[in-house]
Amino acid sequence: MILGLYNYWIVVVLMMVGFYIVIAHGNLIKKIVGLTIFQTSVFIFYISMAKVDGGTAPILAEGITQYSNPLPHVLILTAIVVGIATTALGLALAVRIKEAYGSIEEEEIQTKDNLDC
Amino acid sequence: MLIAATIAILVVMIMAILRAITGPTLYDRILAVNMFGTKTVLLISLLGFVMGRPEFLDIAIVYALINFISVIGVLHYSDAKVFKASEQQKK
Amino acid sequence: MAVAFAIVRMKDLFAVIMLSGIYGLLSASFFVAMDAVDVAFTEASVGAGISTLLMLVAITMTGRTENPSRHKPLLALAVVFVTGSLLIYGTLDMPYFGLATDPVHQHVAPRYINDSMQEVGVPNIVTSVLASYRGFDTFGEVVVIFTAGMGVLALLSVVRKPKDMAEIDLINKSMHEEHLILRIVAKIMIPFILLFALYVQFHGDFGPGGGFQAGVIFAAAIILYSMLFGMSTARKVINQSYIQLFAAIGVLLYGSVGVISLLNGKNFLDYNALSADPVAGQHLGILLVELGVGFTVTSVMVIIFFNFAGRRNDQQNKENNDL
Amino acid sequence: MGSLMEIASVVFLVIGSFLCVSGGVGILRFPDFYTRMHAVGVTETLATAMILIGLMLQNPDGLVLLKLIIILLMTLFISPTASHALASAAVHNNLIPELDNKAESEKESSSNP
Amino acid sequence: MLAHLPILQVIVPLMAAPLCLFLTRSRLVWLFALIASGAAFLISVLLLQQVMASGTIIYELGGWDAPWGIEYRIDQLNALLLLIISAVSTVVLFAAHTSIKEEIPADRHRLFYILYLLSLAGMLGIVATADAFNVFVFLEISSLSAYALIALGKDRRALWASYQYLIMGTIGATFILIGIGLMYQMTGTLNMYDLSQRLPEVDNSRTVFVAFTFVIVGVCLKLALFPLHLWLPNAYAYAPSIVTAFFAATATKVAVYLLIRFTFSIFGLSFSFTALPLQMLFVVLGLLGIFVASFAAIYQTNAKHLFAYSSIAQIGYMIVGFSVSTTTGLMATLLHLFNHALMKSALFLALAAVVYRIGSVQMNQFHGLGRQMPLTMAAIVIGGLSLIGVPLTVGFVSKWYLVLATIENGWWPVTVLILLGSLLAIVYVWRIVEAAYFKPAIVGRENIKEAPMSFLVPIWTLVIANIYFGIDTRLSVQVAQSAAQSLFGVNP
Repeated sequence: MILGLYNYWIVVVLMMVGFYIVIAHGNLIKKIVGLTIFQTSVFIFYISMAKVDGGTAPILAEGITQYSNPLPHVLILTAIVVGIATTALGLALAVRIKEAYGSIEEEEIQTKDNLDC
Repeated sequence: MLIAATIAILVVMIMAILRAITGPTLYDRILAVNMFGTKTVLLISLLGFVMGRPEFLDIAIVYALINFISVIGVLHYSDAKVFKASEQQKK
Repeated sequence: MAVAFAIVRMKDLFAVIMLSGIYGLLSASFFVAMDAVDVAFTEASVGAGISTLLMLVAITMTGRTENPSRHKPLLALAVVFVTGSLLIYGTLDMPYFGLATDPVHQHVAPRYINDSMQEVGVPNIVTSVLASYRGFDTFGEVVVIFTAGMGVLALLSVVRKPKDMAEIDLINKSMHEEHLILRIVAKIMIPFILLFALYVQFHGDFGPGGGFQAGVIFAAAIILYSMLFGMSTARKVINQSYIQLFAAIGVLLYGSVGVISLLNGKNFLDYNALSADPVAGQHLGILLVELGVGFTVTSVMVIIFFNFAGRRNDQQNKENNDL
Repeated sequence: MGSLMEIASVVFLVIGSFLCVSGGVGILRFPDFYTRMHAVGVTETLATAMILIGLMLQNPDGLVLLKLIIILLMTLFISPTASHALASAAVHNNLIPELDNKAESEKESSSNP
Repeated sequence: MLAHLPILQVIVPLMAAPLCLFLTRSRLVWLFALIASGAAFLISVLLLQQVMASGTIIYELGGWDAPWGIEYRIDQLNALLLLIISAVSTVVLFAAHTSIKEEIPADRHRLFYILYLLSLAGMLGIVATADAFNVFVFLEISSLSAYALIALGKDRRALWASYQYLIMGTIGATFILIGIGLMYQMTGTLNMYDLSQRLPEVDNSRTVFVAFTFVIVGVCLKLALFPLHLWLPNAYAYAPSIVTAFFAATATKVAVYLLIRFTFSIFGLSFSFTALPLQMLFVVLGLLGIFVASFAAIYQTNAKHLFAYSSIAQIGYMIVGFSVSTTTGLMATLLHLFNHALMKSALFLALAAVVYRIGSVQMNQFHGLGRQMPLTMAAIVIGGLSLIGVPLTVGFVSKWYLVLATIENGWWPVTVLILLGSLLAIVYVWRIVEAAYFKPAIVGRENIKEAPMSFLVPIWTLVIANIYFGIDTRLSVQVAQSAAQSLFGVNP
């Protein structure tokens, strides 16, 4: 009976991998990759929530009575857009940081900042 | 039969991932990604048939296109100096 | 999953990005398996296409390798562990995966599935929910993407001098001489891609697709062109300030559909106000709105890419001048 | 007629899957980039074509058939182009085939003693 | 048109932003943005009047009824927040044209206004909506534009601060998204009102508990509550001064609003304060925040840093008031929201004027400014007094109610600690006063002039508002009280 939830557990593990990359790694680009993974796993979570056994994609067609839930799909479409927007902005910042500091490692930037103060 | 083909493709996809992870050079990885992309196209079209809604082939087309564009993009930007330098260092 | 773990371990950013591309493709296939075709569509073009490309451009500017971190990531591990186990704990009371009796499928969703054909008249339920029932969310989404475009512009745009342009041209020429075959194939492909984008744009009512996906594909075609034929050629075809205006026009188109319904005495974004017949009004509304989305997404993606690539050219120029 | 089509479709699918798997083995087992590329490039195009043709035979009507043909044409265009671009980029950036290396080093070792 | 006010509130700045791209001259864009923001302010005044007169306004977007479509639901709390945000935005924007001339390169001016308007629209959208997912979308609009705005700062540290904010903010937003997803999974609805109806049925499940935790943690990240505040000081300190003035007065307020909305309206009081030891936790964190941030503020050498830390401390006060969870406590929080917006925008605008004149906000550069820029420095002093909570300023009113609330609840130790916290405020405000008035002017800088009118007018508008609402408390107290009562009334 616990097996009914296995899907969510995989998602949780994925999320945590992404989250770990974000908080533990010092490289700015890698942090953003981690962020993408974190967000994508949240998307997977929403989508698996929408699945109905025996249902098909929510596009009306003749002879089909069981559809999956369309609402999470809509939400995730919006969320994907938000995700790419964040990624683009984050990368732009990383590029600027590289230009300004000559590095994209968190620790090096931190030490350089301390020198400034 | 469709399902058997799907499984075969899934196996190949796993192989491609392995190559992408281990691949010693940059180009191995690009190759693996490219292969993975084409296999995804196939997988999606097969899945469409397995689930009985073959009109989803649109997605497969998009995949094929995106795959092409991203391989070109990758190649274009892998020409950059940064890469060449680090690739040389490896040898 | 293996991919995700590999990403954690890798120090080589290039490999990481390749893997994240694969991760995007994988999750997209998963979405197809989960019936979310529209989402798969978007995730494929965004996760595997655009964002991988952007990351690549970014690492060509920032360098490729990651430094090994010195401090022990114990705290991070602990935080992750606590959050993870909290989530697992939360899943214990969840309704099981895939049952049709879950509360998710009970309250709001049935109306979309059962009545949207009469109320909106579009077979693709995702489109009708996206553009009509929750049209305001989508408006927000367009604005988000517009914001991102403006943000990237604010961060990365460089003022170009004509002299630089010539130099860029030179670099581009030397870079692309050997790409003859690619260019020819691309010349064949690009019109087809554009055509397909239009198909996706207008077919969104019936199959998977819609403004956002079409916009991304359209932008991808332009990006392909600019990669193969050089930035400056692409710039000649597509004027930078016009494309910014285009992004604004997309948002305004969406908004003005709403404002028109306001003027007609209905609520904001009530498409029934657009025509005497409600279903026809909905159709027209969705068409216009999707067009607005398509405009904005295309132009913002192009803006983002051009600014990244332009910045990169600029850097290279500077290096060349230094040498 | 219908059964003939089905059999043909199955045959195509089997061949396609087999080629796919062999390509997969190739990419894993071959020693260096160029040989791997060879394995993938050759099998991939054919395998894709086979599977797509197999699918076409499954459902030979209207729009679906058209889309399958489009996909097929696109793969036929794209994958050799991509392979070509990849290989030429690799050569351009001085990636030396391992087999050559080996042959040379063997030569050297055989001529040395 | 009156019926459409709720949507116009958000749409006016939202549509004005892309329109700015069509204008070419920086001055025109500024005027246009000012008009848009002013219109939003007018609308919010009208809305507040309507709400106070006739109760909650419901507006259905797209004409679809509530759980299917998205609706706007304006009650006293929203109306108050809308008023604060649009008012501060308008006043701050007034000074923007002069201030950014010095701080932002000319080719970015237009983008600055666009992003500013987007950020404003995003915040208004968060506050006005009654749909949980719509909150997320608008949250992202406002935060994406915030990241870009902060990165426009002159110092290269602005980039780094903005990046950190981006990472923290996105984690926060994703947490909120997870929480919303879990709530949706248990109830099948996204509408806030609907959620509040349906959550009690399932509120003993572990999933709802986890959903609640995630939403709260996510909001607290945005809120910069004490242990999660690390992004805030740098982001405020290195952003362009105008941006700081705007965000210090509004961004965290929106997060406080979300916290109140989620705990009181959606999850319901009884659940929120029994599921977790939330009350205890928040009191402790709030008090810790007050003390740690106040001590940190005392040791800063940069005036913007100083006030940024003081913002964190002020958030601590709001959280304490919130966690008392009585009508008076909530009222104190709301009043403090309002008052803090007034004083912080005045303070940071004054700092913007200082930056405009001397190009720095290091404390050792302040020497002698008391005589050279008397009006600006007087504004800082009054704002500082308000921070401390001296009678006749707004700071006193909200502290008074806060103390009242804790005494009502019998939390004597908390009362004492709050008063001690105010003493710390005296110390850090004094440091500025000392630097500005009791040190001789720096050699070679004797001819610094008073800030131009475009600064003085908005600064003194805010300062006078500070004093006015400190003396005549009827209006603000009445609104806060009815908002607090309505929150308790809906969910007894």
